[in-house]
Amino acid sequence: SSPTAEEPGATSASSTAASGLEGSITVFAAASLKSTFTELAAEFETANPDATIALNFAGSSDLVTQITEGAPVDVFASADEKNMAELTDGGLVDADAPVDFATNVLQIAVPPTNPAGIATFADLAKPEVKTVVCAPQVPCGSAAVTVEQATGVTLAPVSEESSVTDVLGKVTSGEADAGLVYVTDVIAAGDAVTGIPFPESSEAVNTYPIAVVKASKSADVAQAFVDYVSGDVGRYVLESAGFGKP
Amino acid sequence: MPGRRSSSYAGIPGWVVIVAVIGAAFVVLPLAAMILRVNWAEFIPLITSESSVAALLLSLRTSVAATALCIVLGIPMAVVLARAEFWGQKVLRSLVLLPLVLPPVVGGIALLYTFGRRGLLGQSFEMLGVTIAFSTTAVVLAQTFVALPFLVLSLEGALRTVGTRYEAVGATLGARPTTVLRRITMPLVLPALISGAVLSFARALGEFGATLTFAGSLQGVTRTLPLEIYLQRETDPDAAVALSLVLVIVAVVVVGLAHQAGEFTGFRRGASS
Amino acid sequence: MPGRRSSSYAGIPGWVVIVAVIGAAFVVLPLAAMILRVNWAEFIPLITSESSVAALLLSLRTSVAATALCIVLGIPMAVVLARAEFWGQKVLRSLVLLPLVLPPVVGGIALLYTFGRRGLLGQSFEMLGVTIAFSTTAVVLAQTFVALPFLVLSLEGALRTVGTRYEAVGATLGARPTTVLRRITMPLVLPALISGAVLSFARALGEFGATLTFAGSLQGVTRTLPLEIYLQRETDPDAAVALSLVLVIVAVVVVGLAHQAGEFTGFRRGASS
Amino acid sequence: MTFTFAATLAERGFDVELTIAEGETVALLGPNGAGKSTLLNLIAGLIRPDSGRAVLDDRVLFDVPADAQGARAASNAIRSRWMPPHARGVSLLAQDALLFPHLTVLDNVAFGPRSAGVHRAEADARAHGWLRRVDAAELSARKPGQLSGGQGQRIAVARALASDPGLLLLDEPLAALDVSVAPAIRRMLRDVLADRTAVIVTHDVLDAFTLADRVVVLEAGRIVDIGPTRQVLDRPSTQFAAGLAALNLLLGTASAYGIRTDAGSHVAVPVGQSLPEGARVGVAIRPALVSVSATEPFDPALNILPGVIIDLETRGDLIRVRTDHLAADVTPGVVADLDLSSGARVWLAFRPTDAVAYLL
Amino acid sequence: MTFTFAATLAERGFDVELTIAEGETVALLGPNGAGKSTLLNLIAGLIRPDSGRAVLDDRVLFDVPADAQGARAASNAIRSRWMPPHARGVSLLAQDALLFPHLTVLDNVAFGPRSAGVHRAEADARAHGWLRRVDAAELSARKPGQLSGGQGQRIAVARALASDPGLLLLDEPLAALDVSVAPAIRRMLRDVLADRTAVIVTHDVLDAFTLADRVVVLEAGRIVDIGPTRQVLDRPSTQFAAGLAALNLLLGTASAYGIRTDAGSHVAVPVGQSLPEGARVGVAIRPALVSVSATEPFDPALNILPGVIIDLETRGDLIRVRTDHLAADVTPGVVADLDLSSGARVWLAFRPTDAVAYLL
Ligand SMILES: Nc1ncnc2c1ncn2[C@@H]1O[C@H](COP(=O)(O)OP(=O)(O)OP(=O)(O)O)[C@@H](O)[C@H]1O
Ligand SMILES: Nc1ncnc2c1ncn2[C@@H]1O[C@H](COP(=O)(O)OP(=O)(O)OP(=O)(O)O)[C@@H](O)[C@H]1O
Ligand SMILES: [Mg+2]
Ligand SMILES: [Mg+2]
Repeated sequence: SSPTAEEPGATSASSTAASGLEGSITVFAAASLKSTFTELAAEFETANPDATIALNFAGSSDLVTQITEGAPVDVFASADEKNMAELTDGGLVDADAPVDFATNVLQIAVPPTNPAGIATFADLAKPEVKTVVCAPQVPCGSAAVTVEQATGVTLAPVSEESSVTDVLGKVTSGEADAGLVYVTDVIAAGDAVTGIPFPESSEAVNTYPIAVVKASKSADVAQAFVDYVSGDVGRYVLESAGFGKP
Repeated sequence: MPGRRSSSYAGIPGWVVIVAVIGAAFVVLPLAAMILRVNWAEFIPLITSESSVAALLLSLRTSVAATALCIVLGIPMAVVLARAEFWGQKVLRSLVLLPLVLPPVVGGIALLYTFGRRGLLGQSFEMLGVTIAFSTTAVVLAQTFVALPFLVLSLEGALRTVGTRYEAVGATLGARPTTVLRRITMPLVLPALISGAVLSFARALGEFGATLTFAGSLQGVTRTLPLEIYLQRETDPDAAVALSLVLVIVAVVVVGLAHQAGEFTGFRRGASS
Repeated sequence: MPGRRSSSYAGIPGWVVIVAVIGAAFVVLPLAAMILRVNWAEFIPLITSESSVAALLLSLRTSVAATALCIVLGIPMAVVLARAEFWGQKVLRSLVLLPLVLPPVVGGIALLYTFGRRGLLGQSFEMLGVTIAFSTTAVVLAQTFVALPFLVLSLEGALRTVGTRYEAVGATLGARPTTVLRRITMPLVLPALISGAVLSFARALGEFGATLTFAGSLQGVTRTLPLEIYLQRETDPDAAVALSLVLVIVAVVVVGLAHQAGEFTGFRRGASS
Repeated sequence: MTFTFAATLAERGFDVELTIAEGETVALLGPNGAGKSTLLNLIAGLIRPDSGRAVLDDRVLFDVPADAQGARAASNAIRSRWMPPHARGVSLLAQDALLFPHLTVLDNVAFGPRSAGVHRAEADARAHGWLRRVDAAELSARKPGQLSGGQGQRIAVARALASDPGLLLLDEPLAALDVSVAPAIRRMLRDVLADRTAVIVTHDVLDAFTLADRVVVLEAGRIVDIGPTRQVLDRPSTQFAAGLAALNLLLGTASAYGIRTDAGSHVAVPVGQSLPEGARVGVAIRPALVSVSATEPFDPALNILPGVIIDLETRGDLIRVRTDHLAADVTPGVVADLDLSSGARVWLAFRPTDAVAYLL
Repeated sequence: MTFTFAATLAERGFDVELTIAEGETVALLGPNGAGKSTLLNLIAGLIRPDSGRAVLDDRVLFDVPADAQGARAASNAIRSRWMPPHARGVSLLAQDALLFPHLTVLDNVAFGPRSAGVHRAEADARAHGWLRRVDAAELSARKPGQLSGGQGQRIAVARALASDPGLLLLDEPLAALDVSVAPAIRRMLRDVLADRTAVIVTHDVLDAFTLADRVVVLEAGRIVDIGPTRQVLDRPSTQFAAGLAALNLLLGTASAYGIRTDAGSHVAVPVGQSLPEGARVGVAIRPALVSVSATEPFDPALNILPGVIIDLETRGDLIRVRTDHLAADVTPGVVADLDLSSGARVWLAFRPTDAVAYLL
């Protein structure tokens, strides 16, 4: 979506084309990476005409289940370290393979009109405010718990959702007055919500690791893609979507 | 009248049995695979944990309520679709299927658009001081929405199959339409009504996407067993599978009881009519 | 035989119509709310985008295949459940309901445990060089798994309702069980078979959770329309809703055609028998 | 309960007008497919006529003007009226027993009274009473699936009677009954129908004689004969009615010397009977009074007609010889003596005094 | 096609043994609920007996030893054999027509031949032939829902015959037929059944006379009378058979001077007839030969029995007076003269020579 991305992409294309990468790989990526990875994959293919990339998006834990059950995969990009750890523990990914390529922090999302007048993290704890968060079992939820502990504010959410998308859905529909989501989600949602940053969010930084899976049959292409994502082009595309530096 | 006494006639071609066994295996094997993976040592603590029990009880309560709502709304809908003739009937019949084809999550969004705080009807409800979202009512509504087509369609099919012959006889004996419905039509389609209700109950029990989207997920209020399972999966997929087993057992027990009750009425269509 | 000519008898109590209208509104209003929110300017580019078209075509292909598989496996299962008497029949009938009550994601996991590379059967398949998971075949299997109960249950109910009277007559005229099945039983329950197939098709078309888990989400290979919608929702919920409308339209058209075909056979049970 | 009825139904070529007086029982006779069941279903409200009107007492059962269908689309000026079946006070025993399969025999019979608002105990008592009258008291706890054909038919009769309707319609009520109960049930029906407005369809002339005040003969959807039972059956005007009454019927025209039959023969009629020359007349002769001979008998006192034997039918100790014109009942001895068999040419003779001639 | 059959079915109190010779047609008579349909269904294989064995030619249709059910659980030593209905070569016309509602009339009739593997064109041709024989050719394109009761019945007859079975079972084939077609169809059946092994259930004695070589009378699940048609019906041994044959039957014991009836009266029998004293005998008298009087006639040449009138039944130009013992056919004049009505005490008289006495 950002035409300016083509310039660094072009340089990288010229550098990798020489390596003559050939083959097709399958990338399993967290659903929140859909737009960025779709773009990156397209540019990677342009840069390496003989390489093709198939993308499979789902929740990180879904993907781990699939990989554990023998899904044909070359690269795994997780939305949190815990899921990546499951693969390294299970020996499906070399322990030193994962590379952190992006980070994400929480932001308060409110409907554009901000009906509850939210300004700070502490406002979320007011009883009349309908707050939605992620359940502690999922990354965005555990991040919220971390922030709560750091600030001493205890939230009484009306719902503990199982994914960021669900939190965002409640806010965009106006059902909830506020929700805790990632910066990237606020940006992706466009006009539908307004993001309210809060300083305490730095207490819980979420890291996205990416790694080549051991069983990969095109390890060279896979590694090239990992490098591409964690390289300049990747950084640029990810940052324009709101992700932070690892 | 051979059929009357033909309870012993049941000519089933051999190949049919073979294919049926393959079909059954297709459904039962995944269950077996699931059971094989269950870590039984963890199983008991897992299913007796507070959150699991709360989710199970909530699921049962809401599914029963949703099934009741399905019966109340579904019987009239099936009767009208099967017996009346009106313009737009076919379109309506297709529309009733909608919740089936809509990905549940989208169904939840549509419900939000309707009953949500800023939804079509929700705004009026809000003014009356009734808030549906994030309440157990929302769970029941979501489950009813996805489960209703099952009841309506299986009942409508049965109504068409039994035809109107007995109803006509009832009318000539002086029974008003309501009496005919209560004393003739419904008893005649009772097996279909029971399987429709069972289908609805099962669908309501397994409902996940629409509930998540429309009602949220709060322990004891809106977090039903499927939602609990989904969350479990984030931390431990095997635990989620184990918990699903509880859902399966509940379903099998309830379904078994329902069919038992159906047969207890002492009336088996196959043998009579 | 009043029923034979009683096509004009249809006594529907007034209150039934009222409740039916409320029920219909409950299903149709959310759809209306959805349509109201669609951004029509974005609609056309959205649904004609390459990924949407690919997803739609894949969905149609796999749903049709899954429905066919459901018919092939489901008819024998329904016949055996309705006509045979054997030990464990009730349990089996409840088990067939399983895929309905299992949250689809768990269903997907169970399928992985069975047909996955490390699964119960998957290992044997693997040795034969057949990989099922993460292929279009896997999508069809996942859809069949969740859709099969619909066909089996609605057909079984109808088989019990029509009874064995006509089948017995057929047998005394010298027809072998296969002939009886083909020329008597199936035509008699054709309306139920069609609605069962329609239900299965609709469920297969809307299937999401099991597909995502078992087959993954690869564009053109396993990413069906519901998966596409799910992914859309990550970035743009309104686009997801708009895309769902495509699903709804496809479903309504297919269902309409199926019922048309059903009536085209020129045989309407209600009027005769 | 005076009842007037007129209706047409083009699809079945049905066009009948009929009036039944209060308390009168009408027997409806006619070949298969004549429209008997159609008539009953129209009265009961189970099918709608293309046009017509029916009034029971002062209540309009239906009133469908001939052009109502066209008019309905065009304007609402011509309104058709339609009373639903349950409100008509008409009870129909259909040709199929159609007992409710999910109710016991007792509940089936009690269904009518209960629908009329009678309390359970009272309705059950009435049902028991009716079951006793059709000699089926011991079946009361069974489900219809456990009955024999004739038992089911009896329960259906009881059920129709128990609803105590203003107008009772019975479609072949005695069809499946055996000879040992049929007379008792016929007797019971006679008592019940005595002061009741009723229409009864039957193929058995005995029912018409026993139960009906008047007979209507339907053929191809139209009334071809109507009148008091005795008159229609003793002086039949159609071959069908003659067949029912087991009479030979010759149709013809009165001539100066007797009757010229449509087949071209001359038949002498009893002296003293004077029929206007050229009038259509019928001549009825009982088969028992017809004699058969292999050669043409010469006896000017007899009416003698040739015939070809179609069929010999054993009836108790007589044999009915059917020919293309007349039937004769003869003893087995005669059959043996004359060596009668199908296809043989024979001569049939009867005395003019044994025949009854009448205007049609 | 010799056929031997023996079966019991406790639930219905059914216990029958029967043998039918090749080409023989047996009429099955009996009151409602006697077990006639049960017998046919057992033969056709639609219900299973508790025990019994049936063999058609050399093929065992079923063979269920008496203790098979217990034994089956215990061991496999006693095996019961069971041939499925379609393999039996037995065609059943059930009491309900049960035409396949989704097939046209033609396809219904062609169903049997096609199931036997006959090609479509040939099967249709045969079906057309049968439809013509039951006088229903013009109905061939209709669906069963568009037929009248009697039309449906005729199609069902055609369908059963078209399957050309080794053993044909007909359950009241002529029940719903009108008088104008019944004789023709009876005639057709007679031709068809002439050299065919068949069992036909009927309530009409005419069918028995016309169609059957032998008659079986069933009562309460057991055979109470069996023999050549004439013998069973002319010398009935049960009131049921007597009722069918329209005969009066007095049962009693032969004494030195005649017969002592079970009711206690003495009846003289034709001279020359000698019956062993003390033997059970039946006396049959035709109602037409019984006279009725209001006061006790004094005529030592007559048998005179007292009676109470149950019922008067109009039959054509005679009236049947039914009493508790005997029935008499009298003219309407007699009824008027004697002022007969139900409940009146009368005297019934008949000549010894008009009665037939026989050993039971
Ligand atoms: N549903 C129908 N559609 C069209 N025609 C029909 C329908 N039902 C009956 N008919 C035709 O209408 C005519 C009258 O049928 P009806 O049943 O009234 O005859 P019926 O006098 O009762 O004969 P039966 O003595 O055989 O019972 C017949 O020719 C029949 O074929
Ligand atoms: N399904 C059943 N279960 C139990 N008893 C039955 C069942 N069907 C019939 N009977 C009983 O078995 C007996 C014999 O029935 P069946 O139908 O053979 O009589 P039938 O001689 O054909 O009489 P009909 O002349 O009335 O047709 C009857 O007493 C009947 O009530
Ligand atoms: Mg009729
Ligand atoms: Mg019977």
